[in-house]
Amino acid sequence: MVISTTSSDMIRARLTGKRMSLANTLIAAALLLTLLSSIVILITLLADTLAKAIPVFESRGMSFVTSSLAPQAERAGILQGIMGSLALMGFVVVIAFPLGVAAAVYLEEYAPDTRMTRLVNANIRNLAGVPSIVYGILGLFLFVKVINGTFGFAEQISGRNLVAGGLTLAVLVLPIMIITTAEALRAVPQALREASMGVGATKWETIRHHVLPVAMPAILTGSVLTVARAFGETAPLLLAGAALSQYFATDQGAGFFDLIGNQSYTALPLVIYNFARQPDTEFVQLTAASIVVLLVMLLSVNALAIIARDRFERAS
Amino acid sequence: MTSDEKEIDTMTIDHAVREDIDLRELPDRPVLFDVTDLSVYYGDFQAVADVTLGIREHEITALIGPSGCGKSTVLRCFDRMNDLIEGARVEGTITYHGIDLYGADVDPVEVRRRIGMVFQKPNPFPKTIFENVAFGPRIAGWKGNYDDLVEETLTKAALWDEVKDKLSEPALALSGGQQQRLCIARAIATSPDVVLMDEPCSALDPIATLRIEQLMMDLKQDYTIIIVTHNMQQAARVSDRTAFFSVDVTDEGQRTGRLIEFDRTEMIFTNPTQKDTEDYITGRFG
Amino acid sequence: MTSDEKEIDTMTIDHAVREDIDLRELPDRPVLFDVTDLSVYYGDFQAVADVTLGIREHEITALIGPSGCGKSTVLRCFDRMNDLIEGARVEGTITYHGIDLYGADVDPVEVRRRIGMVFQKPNPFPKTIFENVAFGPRIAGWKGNYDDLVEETLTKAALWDEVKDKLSEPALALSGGQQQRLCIARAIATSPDVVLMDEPCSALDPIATLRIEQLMMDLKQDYTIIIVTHNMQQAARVSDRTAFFSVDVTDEGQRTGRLIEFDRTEMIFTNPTQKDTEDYITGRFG
Amino acid sequence: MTMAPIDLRGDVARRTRERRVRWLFTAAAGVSVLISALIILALVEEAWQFLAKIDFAQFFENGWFPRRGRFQLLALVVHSLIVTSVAMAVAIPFGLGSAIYLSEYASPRLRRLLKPTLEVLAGVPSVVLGFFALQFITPNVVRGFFPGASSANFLAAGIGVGILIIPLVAAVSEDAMRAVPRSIREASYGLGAKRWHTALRVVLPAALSGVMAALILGVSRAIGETMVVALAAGLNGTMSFNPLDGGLTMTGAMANLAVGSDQVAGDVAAFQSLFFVGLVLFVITLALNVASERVVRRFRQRY
Amino acid sequence: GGGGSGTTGSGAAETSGGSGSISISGSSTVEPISARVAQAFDAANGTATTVEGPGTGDGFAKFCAGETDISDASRSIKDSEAEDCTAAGVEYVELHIATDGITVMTNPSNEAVSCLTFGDLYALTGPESEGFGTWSAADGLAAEVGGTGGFPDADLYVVGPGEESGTYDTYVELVIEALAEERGAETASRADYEASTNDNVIVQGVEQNPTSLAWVGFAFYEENRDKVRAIAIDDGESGCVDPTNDTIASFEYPLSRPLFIYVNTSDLSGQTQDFVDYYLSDEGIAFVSEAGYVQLPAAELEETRAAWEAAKG
Amino acid sequence: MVDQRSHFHSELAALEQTLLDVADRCERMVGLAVEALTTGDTDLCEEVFVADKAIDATYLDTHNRWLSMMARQQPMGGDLRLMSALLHVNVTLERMGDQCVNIANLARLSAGLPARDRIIEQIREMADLVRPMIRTAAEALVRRDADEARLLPAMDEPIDRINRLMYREVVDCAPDTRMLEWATHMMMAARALERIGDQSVDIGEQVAFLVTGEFQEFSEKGFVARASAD
Amino acid sequence: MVDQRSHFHSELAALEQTLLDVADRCERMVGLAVEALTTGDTDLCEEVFVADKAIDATYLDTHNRWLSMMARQQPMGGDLRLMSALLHVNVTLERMGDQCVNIANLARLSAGLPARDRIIEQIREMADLVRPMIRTAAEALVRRDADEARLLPAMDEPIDRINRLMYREVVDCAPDTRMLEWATHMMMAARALERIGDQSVDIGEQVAFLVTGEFQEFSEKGFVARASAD
Ligand SMILES: Nc1ncnc2c1ncn2[C@@H]1O[C@H](COP(=O)(O)OP(=O)(O)OP(=O)(O)O)[C@@H](O)[C@H]1O
Ligand SMILES: Nc1ncnc2c1ncn2[C@@H]1O[C@H](COP(=O)(O)OP(=O)(O)OP(=O)(O)O)[C@@H](O)[C@H]1O
Ligand SMILES: [Mg+2]
Ligand SMILES: [Mg+2]
Ligand SMILES: O=P([O-])([O-])[O-]
Repeated sequence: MVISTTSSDMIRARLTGKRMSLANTLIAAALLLTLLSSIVILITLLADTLAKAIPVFESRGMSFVTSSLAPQAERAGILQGIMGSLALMGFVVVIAFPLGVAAAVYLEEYAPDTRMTRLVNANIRNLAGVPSIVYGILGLFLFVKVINGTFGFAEQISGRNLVAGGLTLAVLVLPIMIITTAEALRAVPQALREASMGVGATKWETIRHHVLPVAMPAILTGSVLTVARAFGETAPLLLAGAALSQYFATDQGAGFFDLIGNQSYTALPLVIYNFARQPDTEFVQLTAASIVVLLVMLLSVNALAIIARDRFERAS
Repeated sequence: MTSDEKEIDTMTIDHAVREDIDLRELPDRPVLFDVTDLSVYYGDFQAVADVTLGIREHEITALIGPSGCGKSTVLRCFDRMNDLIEGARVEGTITYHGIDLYGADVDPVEVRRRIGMVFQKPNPFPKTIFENVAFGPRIAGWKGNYDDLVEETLTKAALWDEVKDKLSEPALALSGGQQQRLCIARAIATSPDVVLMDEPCSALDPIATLRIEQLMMDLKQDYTIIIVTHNMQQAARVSDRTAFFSVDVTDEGQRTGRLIEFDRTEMIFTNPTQKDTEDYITGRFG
Repeated sequence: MTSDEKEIDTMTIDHAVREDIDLRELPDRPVLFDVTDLSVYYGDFQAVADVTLGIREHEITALIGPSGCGKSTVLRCFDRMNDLIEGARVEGTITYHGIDLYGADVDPVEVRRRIGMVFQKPNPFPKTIFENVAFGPRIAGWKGNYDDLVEETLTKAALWDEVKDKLSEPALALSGGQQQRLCIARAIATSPDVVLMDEPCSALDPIATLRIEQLMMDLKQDYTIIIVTHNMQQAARVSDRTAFFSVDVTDEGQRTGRLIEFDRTEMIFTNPTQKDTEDYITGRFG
Repeated sequence: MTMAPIDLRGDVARRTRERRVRWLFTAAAGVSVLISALIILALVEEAWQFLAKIDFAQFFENGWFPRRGRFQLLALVVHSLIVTSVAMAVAIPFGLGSAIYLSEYASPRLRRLLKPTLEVLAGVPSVVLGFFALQFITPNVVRGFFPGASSANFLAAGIGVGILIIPLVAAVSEDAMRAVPRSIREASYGLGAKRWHTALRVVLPAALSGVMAALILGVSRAIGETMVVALAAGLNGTMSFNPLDGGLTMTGAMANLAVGSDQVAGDVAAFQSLFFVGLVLFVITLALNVASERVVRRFRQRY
Repeated sequence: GGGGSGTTGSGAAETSGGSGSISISGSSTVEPISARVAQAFDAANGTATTVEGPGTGDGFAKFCAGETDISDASRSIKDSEAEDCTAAGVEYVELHIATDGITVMTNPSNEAVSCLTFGDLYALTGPESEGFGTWSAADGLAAEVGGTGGFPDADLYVVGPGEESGTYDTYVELVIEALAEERGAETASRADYEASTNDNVIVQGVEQNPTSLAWVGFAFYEENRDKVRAIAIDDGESGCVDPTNDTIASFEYPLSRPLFIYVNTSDLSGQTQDFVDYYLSDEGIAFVSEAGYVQLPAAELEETRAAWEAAKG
Repeated sequence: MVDQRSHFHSELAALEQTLLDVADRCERMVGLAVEALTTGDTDLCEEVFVADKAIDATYLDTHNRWLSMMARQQPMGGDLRLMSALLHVNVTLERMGDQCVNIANLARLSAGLPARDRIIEQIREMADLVRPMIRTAAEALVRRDADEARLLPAMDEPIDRINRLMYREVVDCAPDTRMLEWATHMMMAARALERIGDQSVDIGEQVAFLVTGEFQEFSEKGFVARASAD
Repeated sequence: MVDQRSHFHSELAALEQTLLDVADRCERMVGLAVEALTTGDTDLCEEVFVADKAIDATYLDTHNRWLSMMARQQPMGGDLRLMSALLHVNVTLERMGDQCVNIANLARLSAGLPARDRIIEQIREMADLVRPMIRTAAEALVRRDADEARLLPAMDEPIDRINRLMYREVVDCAPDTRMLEWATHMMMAARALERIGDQSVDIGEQVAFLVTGEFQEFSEKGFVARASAD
């Protein structure tokens, strides 16, 4: 018998004398370093930007957030950018959210597993990977050229309006929204559906009473992250018509049709982009300050969504 | 109803010779499901072939057999749950109260309201205990006193005493065994006349398992129960009749489930007619 | 070796009066693990209290008991797998060949090389069959003929015939039962002297389960085996000695596992000394 | 039998409602197909006209100066590849390293702290990183090592893009690694493996398909990234292989065409080249996305 | 509606229009002027004016499509653009409102270069200069095209606005076009210069590179006088002229260019009329210098006002 | 402590109850058979035969129930010991019934033959001793009382003694061949009663095993062996 | 078809083998005991007592093994029937051993008493008839041969007949009281042999049950009942 012939001392010798593994420690340290540097980058970015922005906050407080665009650095504010961005997000939410959820529900819950469905699914995943600037082209083509051209509004309507931008961004986030939602739906255990169908619920009753409520927290946090991403998008709006402007007056009396019509709009990332190319060096600080505002808005929304998701995941 | 008079137990024909054996006879209850030449396909793959058997009212019928022999597949035919599976196709007939379950004008949703199902893993809705029980009747548009209904149902499911003070707590806070009893309560809340159970105890510990088995035996007063189980001992313990399935492997390696023997449970476990059954229950099978 | 001479089986003290009973005696093998007053905590929660038992060489020792009684917790103490769990803390002593397993200078990695582990769900690495078996020796820096090693190990695990022609196919292509045997092969490839198994059959169908049980009985020629199982029948079938654990619930609802009885398996299942054990095995426990 | 004859035909209103609901959802899913069709339509028509106008040989010579009728597509592709390579050189070690650390080394508490921070990094808009690349990375990092680098250069842009995709690579690979069941890790530890053995020889190979997919997605994202390169890589249309030079990438060229004074009414071919480059980009990223999907599907492990 | 249209009144003119909108698009160069004027005008009148600066060409495209009321331009309308306007029935008036100077500049430390002729510029930045890596490499070409040459043997680092900008167009038109046509070369700058959409990046490039050569709008130079040094330009007639307000206003500085606004007169609303009135008023025109450009001499301003009065009819 | 297998346990209790009933019937059968034997009332024999048929039927049914429960319920521990004991008890009771039939048959054979009062008295005495044994065995089972079961060997003692000494009475009958024939029948009947006593002890042994988990013969079983020890 | 429970099945086979060995020993014990009885060689009695001790030990051990296997292996179907049959066989063989002890005891009691050749012959004949029955029963078990088992009642017939008629021989001894005492001993021995025959039939019944799954008594068991049918 192997064991009884091995003396206890030999076994002790093998088991003990802990070998500190250098390789182990080194690898762990190196890996932690990579992770920390990613975070250091984020902090550097924030610090660098903040440093440049401080003069603005010192001299103007938050008033530049509440003022409108102006050609003069000392007067210029980003209110219109923020409002524009929020309005765009409104479009995104109103259009992409219901459409995305509905499409995902179809694909996850209804669609038979046919070639066609697989194709549609592949198509959506691919759309999610299409560079945003290509969506800009779509926006340019569709909302600026086709809608105007086709429907003959060219006379009254500049294509470069909020609707065009909003639709472009909505279309941009739609595939991501569908994927997020589909993932959330997939995470709902099949057992729950079977349970519901098993007591005689129809498909729609099952979805409405069980699947959607269970998936909703995940759908919502996913959507918030998606919308936040759209908030920071710049490139498609360059093509799809947000104003790169030093000044435009927002017409207080403008109605919905004015929005569709000639009302100009801009978005916060574009304001930043535009500030940065102004000759006045004070605009550089203003750019930094605007970036700080953008980051604070985005990162806090992101952080909230991420924390919410984390909570939700841990709860379930 | 003619199906009652019909001789359904084809597997017992060659038992006729030993009809004299004085086993405790089961009362001769009417046949509820009459399954004739049932075959189920998943796409091109024939999962189950030519199953013929009769499920009698107020009995517990167990389906046993090696993994992949099609127990779940057959079970899910009884409430048309297979409809939910892409590409699943059913041949042969299953009548229920004499009505062809797969008839053109039968609405599967309606079928499932009358035939409850309990699954392998306890799967309560992530709602309150109360709402779990009330859901089925609610969507069926039942008008009545829900408080009474829930109490009655939970009592039947041997759960009332344990949960009566926390009906509005989330069902997921219950233990596994309690959850499974809740699922049984949920299944019987719509007053089905059949409860199907697919390995209802395989996720439970032995104590919870015994409770569920007890419950099943209590429930057969009111319901007809069909249970799929991997656990021969369980089938032996709880069921009145047992259907033993096995797998035929063709030369091309296609594995098709077949009903080998269907008989009173004690016959299956003490003295099966088929060698395959004997080999399976004594562990000589591989 | 002193531990061999020591009386370890504290639970059998009050059996002394029936020492005359002519049960088939087990050979009196030396004690390999000597567990004394073992308590395990997860953070503040005491999962297991004051376990004292002795595991003998070349026996199969089964740990049984209701869910949550700490079977897995105790098992994982034997190869210090609990070290991997945040906040797990062990009190009392476990000696292995007389060496304190939790001694300051004991390297858990080395411990695990000598004490193999097989888990509930078959968990082969997503590599080839060959590489699964070769992994342990490889990382231990073993130099030798790997072909021979793999053949020998797989043969011991009763898998060689089934896989010899597909050693370089992915292990995940095997059936569940084959995967579990592969996991056993992997565990014994490093020539441990102990194999720990935590509910190794709970994910398998009855046929695969029986094969694994057979294998365990074959393996005890070469290894000492400790198995945790939910399945009393399984413990009854395969083990030489059985430790029955139960849960004490304090007034504050804290649930702590305790060793109730440790004895030869047939004693536990035919004639346990403790009422709790009797109640558990006869299903009178709740 | 005492039961009344039973009716299994079900409720007509209920079935009608089901049909309607289903139809609604189907229509919604149809929109995604419509979008793809429109994207292709938008790109193809003008791109086709562009192709009809120019000489094929132009793609390989003379730089990319669309307003001068010079369309060296090759330069854009080469520049895109340089930026992407730099980006991946940043993202692979940092992204993968972070992923391995998070999934294999970090304690749950640390992980709960670090992972969201990493994800927050993913929320930084590209326009911000563009300025960061231009105004911080170039002067402080690139010029620090290579004082002769152009004020707009591929290196800085690549680093910026790399930073942008670190969270993506990290998140997707970490997901893949965490999808490797705990039981497989335990198996490894159970055999006496050390942590790095387990991480690098068991978990990483097991998650390889997911990790590969993450990297391909990263490449796709890097190629498609616009604002960072538009801001930090400059406008030079002359082909250069030197990462310290600046120049137009495919996306940079498109952005530049988009913001120019002659965006709409300029040289017709120049305007149409925008669509053409868009199409090329679309096809490349499509291919990459399909590839990533294939990789995942082909090598997905069923544990 | 008509309102007071004082061309010289103090304070922004009041119009009766109340809310309404004027849309201005076009040159990004002119945008800072129009933006300031619009800002003041809106503030006084409660109107909503939009000023965008996508570029001169883009501005004309919209203008001639009737989408805008006023188009800013850093060059005169091209024939093709004029045809579009005509085709769409858009009539307009061109108003010269300010002057800009394209400033050629280098790093303050690059003392070897202080004045360049058009020939020198052609040799350093023209189409034929492609590939010149040092200043002195352009010596030969400079000699050919009548430049002074004699450049230092230092790295040549050319930075400038991208081809999409009006500033680039103007530079090519003023400095390169004539010589290029004469020599049968392409009417464009060398391709291998470092281009940027962001003029601040150009300034930054010059600042960071001791032997750089760049051109930007005068306003950018003015903002960055401490970081860069302007190079005097010699068009061959006037001798070396430094860019200053005066030399630019008088077009003495060879790289001076007029800045215009084009006003749609076929669809002239009262508001637009009032806006232009205000633009050309003393108060309005003062924004030119605030925006960093050079005001017109009085005489020329009067010419512009006259042209406007005439157009109003 | 909730019984998680109440159905099984009630089934088990029912099985036990059946056997207790059988024991009761056996006891009464002993009375009937001995009555028939000692009074020559052969009508009573018929009753015994009928009762035995019933016991045989119950025996078979119980055996099948036992098998079925074994297969279906896989008892362990005390339940298993009870099952095993019940199987023994079932056989033993059936054999008791058979012994009663033997006595009844002997009664028929003996009818009309000259009898001898002393022997009849002894037979009666044996019957009076044996019937309480059956009752005691059944009670011990019901009460799970090993001590009560352990009384049985002592109760069996006098029966054995009477049985052992009876051959002397038989020999005394020798001169009258018909009476001798009758006497040998009586000896066989005594032997049957003695067996029933032994069988009661067997049941007692099963009870002791059931309760203690240890199986021990209460005493040497060979009736002659005990005789030699006497 | 691979046996997935070979350990259990070899354990089961071993159990069966033990009982077959016991049957073998019983058969030899019958020979020894009858030899002792008919030759008066009381030394042989000792051998019988020793053999019975061994059988008793085996009986207890087998019972415990049986219980342990029942608890541990939960046999079903044929295995369960075999287990149940083996439990019966175990008891039956132990009782056979006891009967041999009885005979041996009778041999000791009878030593020195006057004997009668006819009775001795009859006893020998019975022994010669009974020993093949034990062998047949064991063989039927080994071969799972119900037909062979069904031969046993017929083999039992002549034994019963001899037993039944023996009382006449006993009566013939009446005049000589010592011989009569001897004869009654012989009658008891004959009764013991007859019981061994019956027990062999019992084993045969268990074999038939094992093979067919149906339990049927081969015939009425009461020895006197059969007598009346005669
Ligand atoms: N949705 C499905 N699509 C295709 N094949 C399926 C599907 N479900 C089951 N099968 C196949 O049909 C056969 C029968 O499956 P089924 O689940 O009914 O077996 P089972 O007897 O319930 O097995 P188990 O005991 O493992 O649950 C198997 O070969 C299985 O692989
Ligand atoms: N990682 C952990 N952290 C905290 N508590 C734990 C952990 N693992 C187990 N426990 C607790 O310790 C107790 C014993 O758990 P353990 O898994 O050992 O039980 P078990 O007997 O194996 O149960 P089961 O049969 O359900 O596997 C339980 O109360 C369990 O909730
Ligand atoms: Mg199944
Ligand atoms: Mg466990
Ligand atoms: O915007 P531009 O003045 O350069 O046309």
